[in-house]
Amino acid sequence: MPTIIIDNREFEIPGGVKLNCIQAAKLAGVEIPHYCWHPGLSVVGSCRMCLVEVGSKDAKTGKIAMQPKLVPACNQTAVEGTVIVTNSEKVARTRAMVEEDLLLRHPIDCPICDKAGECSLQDYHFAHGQDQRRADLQPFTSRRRDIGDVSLFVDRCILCSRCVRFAKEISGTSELMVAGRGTHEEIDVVENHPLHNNLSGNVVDLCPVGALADKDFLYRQRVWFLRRHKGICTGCATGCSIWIEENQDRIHRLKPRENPHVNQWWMCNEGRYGYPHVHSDKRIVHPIRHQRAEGFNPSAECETNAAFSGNSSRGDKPLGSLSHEILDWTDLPTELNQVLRSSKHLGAILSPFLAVEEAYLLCKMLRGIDKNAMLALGPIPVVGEDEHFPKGFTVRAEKCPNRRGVENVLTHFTGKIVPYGNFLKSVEKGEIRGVWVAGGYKNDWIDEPTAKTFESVELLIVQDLFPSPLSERASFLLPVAAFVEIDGSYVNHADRLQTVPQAIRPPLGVRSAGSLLWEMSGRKGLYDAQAVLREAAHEILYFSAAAGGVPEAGIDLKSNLLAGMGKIEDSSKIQQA
Amino acid sequence: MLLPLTLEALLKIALLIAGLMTAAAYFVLLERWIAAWVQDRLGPNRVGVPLTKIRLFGLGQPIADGVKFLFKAEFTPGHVDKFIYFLAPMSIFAAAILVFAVIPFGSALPPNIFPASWGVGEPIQLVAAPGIDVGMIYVFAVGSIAVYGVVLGGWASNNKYSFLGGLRSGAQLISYELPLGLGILGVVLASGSLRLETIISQQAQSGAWNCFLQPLGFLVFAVASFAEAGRLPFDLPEAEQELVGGYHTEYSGIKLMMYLVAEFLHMITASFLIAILFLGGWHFWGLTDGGGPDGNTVTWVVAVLRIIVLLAKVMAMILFFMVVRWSWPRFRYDQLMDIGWKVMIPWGLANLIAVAVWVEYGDRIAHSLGLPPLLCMGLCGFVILLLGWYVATKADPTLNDNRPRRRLISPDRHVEKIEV
Amino acid sequence: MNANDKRIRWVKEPALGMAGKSYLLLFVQGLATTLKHLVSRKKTVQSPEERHEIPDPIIYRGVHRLNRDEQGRVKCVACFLCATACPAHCIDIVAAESPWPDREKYPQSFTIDELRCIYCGLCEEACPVDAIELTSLYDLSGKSREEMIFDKQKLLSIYDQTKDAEPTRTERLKGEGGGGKAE
Amino acid sequence: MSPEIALLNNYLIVGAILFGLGLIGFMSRRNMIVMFLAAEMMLQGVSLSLVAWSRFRNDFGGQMLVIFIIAVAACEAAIALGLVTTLFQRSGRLDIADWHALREANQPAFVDEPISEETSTEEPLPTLARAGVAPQVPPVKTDYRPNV
Amino acid sequence: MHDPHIILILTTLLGAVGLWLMLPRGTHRGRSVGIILTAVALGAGASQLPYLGDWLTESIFGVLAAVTVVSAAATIAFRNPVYCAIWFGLTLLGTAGLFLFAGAQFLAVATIVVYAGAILVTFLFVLMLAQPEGKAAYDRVSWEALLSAVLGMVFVGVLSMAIVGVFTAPREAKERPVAPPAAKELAENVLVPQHVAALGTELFGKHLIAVEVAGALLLAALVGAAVIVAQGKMEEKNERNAQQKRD
Repeated sequence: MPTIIIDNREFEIPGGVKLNCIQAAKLAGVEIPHYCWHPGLSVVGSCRMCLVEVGSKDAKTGKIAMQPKLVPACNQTAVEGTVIVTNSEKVARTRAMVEEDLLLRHPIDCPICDKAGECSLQDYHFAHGQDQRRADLQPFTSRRRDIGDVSLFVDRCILCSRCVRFAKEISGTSELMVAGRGTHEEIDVVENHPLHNNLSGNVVDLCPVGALADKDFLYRQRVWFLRRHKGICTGCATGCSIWIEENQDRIHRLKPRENPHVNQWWMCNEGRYGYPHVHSDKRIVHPIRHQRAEGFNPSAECETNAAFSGNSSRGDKPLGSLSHEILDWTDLPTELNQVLRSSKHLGAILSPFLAVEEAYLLCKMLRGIDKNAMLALGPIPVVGEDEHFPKGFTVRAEKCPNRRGVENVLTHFTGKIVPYGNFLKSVEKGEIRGVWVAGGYKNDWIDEPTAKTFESVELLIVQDLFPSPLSERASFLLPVAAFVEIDGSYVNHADRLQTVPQAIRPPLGVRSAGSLLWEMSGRKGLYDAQAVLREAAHEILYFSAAAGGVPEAGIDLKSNLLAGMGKIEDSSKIQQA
Repeated sequence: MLLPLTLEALLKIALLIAGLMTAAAYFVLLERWIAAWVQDRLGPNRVGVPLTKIRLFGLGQPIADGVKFLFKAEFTPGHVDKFIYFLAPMSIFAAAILVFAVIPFGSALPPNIFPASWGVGEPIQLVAAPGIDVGMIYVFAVGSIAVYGVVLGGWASNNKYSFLGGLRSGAQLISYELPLGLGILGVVLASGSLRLETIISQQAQSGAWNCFLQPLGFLVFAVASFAEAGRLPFDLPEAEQELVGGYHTEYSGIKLMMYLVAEFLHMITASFLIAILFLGGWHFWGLTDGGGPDGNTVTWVVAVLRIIVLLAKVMAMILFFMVVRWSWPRFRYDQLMDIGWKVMIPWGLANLIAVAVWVEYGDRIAHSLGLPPLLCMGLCGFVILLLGWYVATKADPTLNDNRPRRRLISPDRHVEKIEV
Repeated sequence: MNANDKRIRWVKEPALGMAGKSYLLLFVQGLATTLKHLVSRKKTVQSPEERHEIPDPIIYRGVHRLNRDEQGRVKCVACFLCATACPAHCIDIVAAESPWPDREKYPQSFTIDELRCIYCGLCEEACPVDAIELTSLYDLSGKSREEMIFDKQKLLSIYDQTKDAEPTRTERLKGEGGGGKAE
Repeated sequence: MSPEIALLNNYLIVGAILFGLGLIGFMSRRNMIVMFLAAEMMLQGVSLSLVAWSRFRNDFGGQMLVIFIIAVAACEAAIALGLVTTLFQRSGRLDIADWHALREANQPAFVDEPISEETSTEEPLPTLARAGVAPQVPPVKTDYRPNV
Repeated sequence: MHDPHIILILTTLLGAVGLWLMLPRGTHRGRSVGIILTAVALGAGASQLPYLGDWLTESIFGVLAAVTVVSAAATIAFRNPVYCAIWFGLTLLGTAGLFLFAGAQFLAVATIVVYAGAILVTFLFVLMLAQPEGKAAYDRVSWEALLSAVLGMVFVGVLSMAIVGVFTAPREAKERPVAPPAAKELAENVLVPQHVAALGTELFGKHLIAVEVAGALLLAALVGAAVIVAQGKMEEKNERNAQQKRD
């Protein structure tokens, strides 16, 4: 445990890790302002904002020798006896000078800059800058240039080169460069080679000022209106930790949340811009009961899908030969319980988009009604191949968040996983009379012929986000909450379980599957996902590590998996949460 | 004989009630005007003849107000004691009206108003119930019924503000009945009768109004009537800052109107009583002398003049009431009680004793001094007033601070003194 | 709060002198003041017929307006600062990329709920480009709540109505000192 | 019968009824103030008889006595009120049965008979629904700066 | 059924039962029956009263007496003590009216001033402060309702029978103690127009010593009441002083 001295205060930093002075000071609760340094990128020390006085203390004599010049803290490793001074007059003056220099050519267009409110330049100027501007400069607006996936406001740039380093080191695509010399230095791309890769959105987060702007978010909201909630990206099996930033139940942007075990500081564009389906007006927003009429031809009814999701008025509304009735949530759990109990030979399809708790509750409930209920995992969406990036960030081809979690729940209840195809065959044979389809897919997941298989089923309960060929054949069509609207846990491809709370409320009329199942299984009070997870952890060996709660970075379930299989593997591979 | 007398009485009652109701309505307007003028505003001046653009300085306002009160939704809050809730405003209103049975609004009319064949030989007394020997005590008795309206209304409303206001006001009214009675007693003692007509004619004969002879009694009576009428600076029953609307917080519509009209009637009663007891009633020097040996034979001119003089005095008192409302701040409740019990009652007693002494020995004292008796009595009265005021000022019972916060200050606490 | 709290400043009431205790002088003073006002000149304005005279329309806080720039376009840059400053949350802005080459951002829609507004003037203070200002129009009324939600069109039209009587702050500053220091 | 005698007769009977009702009230009621009112009612009955006799006898003596009755009633009221207030301050109730401890030594103690609860005809007073337990919400992050 | 005695006995019994039913007994049962019985008894009793010789006099007396008696019965029968007080106020008004009717003007107003204006209001005050919610449990039951009702009504019956017997039985008519006064005599003495003056002369002439004694009684009562009420407060104050000294 090396001891360092920061601002006349002794502080012990953890040993065994190489920390620079910024990180060490942060651990001690002292913030050293910086622009160009980022823990995920290489150090260049170009912004000069983190200049501090550094010295060393002789361990034997106890004498402190300071270096005569100011030193960039980002490039200075903190070792035993390092002395850092951040609050001296000299440091303050330097910081003010750096700020003044940066602001000399910075346009005063904060009112229209999207970064205003979370801008390092703004914050540091208020904290460390000078009160008065000595240069005479009229406010002007920055030049805007389209450089591909993001917009560049050229004059706002302070040339910290984070984006350039990111493109070189993390995405490995090297589209960005610093062009020009001296005061003409600008960030730019080579002609006809725009910034275009699956990680390009990260440069916006990296930019300490408003130079790089997200095209999706541009001018949509001021950042101080946004509230951020912890979330998990459901775009692929990586399960990146994210921040969900919303205002009044409307998501405005997603940002990566630092998680060293999953995504470090990054996320892919696919996930970043993968939320519009939450606010899609095609979503099913009412529980609906279908009365199947004779001579029913669902394909003719496809055109009427929109009517299901829109704000259609309550009450009976005949649609061709199909009549559907909008139900009330109050009586629905009882009614569903009744119809399930009256139906023999139950079966369920659990989509990999379900949270662990929802899957557990559904299995538990169905098995409680029918001991031999057939539980199957829904189709796993796979698109292309895994996309690997130089520093290890991977975008998975498996485009669902919780295959591992649902698989393990199913294994617990059924012993082995029933393949989707086997389930379809059973349905076709008429072995299953009542089917519960717990969907939640973001896109079309079932085609017309497959859906036709289910026509023989007496009772078809479909929970889904969007209308599908199957939903038209459902006796009960139930809406579900999207990933940002639920409390729940997901297990990613590497068996890491992460739990997040609800970020926004679902649309009016929509209840999360968890709360419906909670009520149907006769539990009292409000839906408590943590309680369900605890229960599952006590019951299912795979989840047992989650019994004591899940930390922010998630919890690794691999050890339990191994223990469950009775195998012993190299323990060095097992990461501890 | 019976028919014309009944007719006469009915006519007088009708005249009184109509006059009083109209007066109460227009005094509301007057009150608002004065309130506005004192605050440099104009006051209500819009409502005139309905359905036209004629404004008439806002003289239509009382009619509009009355119509509004009558047609307003009458809301009875839940969980009130319905019977008492309805009874309370009626009782206060009835009491306020009943007082006027013995209050004269002039002296008398010449007898020739009825045909001679009806046999009415006497002059018609301008009072609804002439010849009640206990007149003054009757006023007192009926006035004391008004307490019920306040206390019961406050209790029945099932509202703690109303309840507090009712109790507070009940205590106030009971307390101030004593100085009120003491003020009356002096006058009664001096004039030797409880009849208001006699009290007036006695003042008219001597030409010296009681306010000059018993200034202290006048002061006590005037202050007590302010308190009995619940007017500022003694309007604690409905102190808005503390008790919302006091005992009539929960009342609306016609029941509220009864309360408000009763309040104005009390003010009118008080003005009448002050005018009759202390300001000589219908008497004004050189204007209202009647003919005949006893000065009671009146002509039509004199009769009308007497009515005008009396009403003018009453009007002046009412204006005083209204101006006072905007001049002086409200007393704190403990100060109000202090003034009632520690200042007004001793003053009233002093005045009473002085009058008693004067009635017994006054003539002899005046004779020995060689001064006119009335002048002498008036001088004595003013001396007593000054003396009483000086003693009260010296003793200053109202400065006693009963507020609980005194206990909060620890003895070693440094207390700053504000320089004024 | 404890009575012995050091922060409490106990103040003793001033003692009354003989004149004060006797109340007589005070009564006379009170009556005199009342009577003086009873006969003084009245200050009421007979509203529909007479208009209230606003001494300085610049500092008066009436209905809002959205100013136009030299080319007649809305001056607002949709920075949301007025909406942020607004304590009544009555300003709603939808920003968009501007259709003009010299401007970056502009309000696609700008609505103020005049019924919710408390006319504090903080939006005027917050505006960095002097686009929103409070005029001296005080007697606005409408037949429905919807009517009182003013959109950009209406707010601009208020500017057109009032621009001659009440110059914008920018114009005033120009007129005063020829481009004085903008704050 | 002459009207004067008839009047006397009627007054005496009304007086007797008042007295009797007062008696009943004083004996049966338990609220101290109501008992006091009943006692006053008996005084009223007596006063009525006295006034009637005064008129019948054409003599002020009866009315004199009534004046003194009123005076005594006022004294009685003052003292009774004092007592009632003091007793109320001690027991918190106006119930005379609370003071059965003052009975004579050989008397049995008073046992209050159980009475059935009165069903209120009024609708119940509106009350607020019981509030739930405040949810444990993680503290909202106030800084919007990304982790740099 | 022309014997007034039988009617009076019946009236008494009816009245007793009626009053028993009306008195608070912890239940509402039979209350309306009680009201009807008492009303019947009242009517039967009233039918036995002699005619006053003049319909105006008769009706005025009838109304005043009815108000007095009915409100008196209501005073003891109502459960809510505030209502009892209000009904008693009405009794007082009725009595005052009867006083006025009998020519005792001063007593009428004095009753209202002293009883209604001061005593009753003060009691109402105490009642409202002590039981602001109205009736309490002990107001819903009485002590020995039947016994006291029978006793009281028997007392009333005996009294009225005595009164009726004295003035109706012919044999006793001869032994009538005094002759009723003539109207002229009355007008000169009890019913003089200067009623208050005559009363005052009598009071402060013939009964001066009694007045002084009554005055002394009033003073003593005032002091006594003050002492009784202040006693509790003095104890409190002493305790507080002792506490302060200890501190």
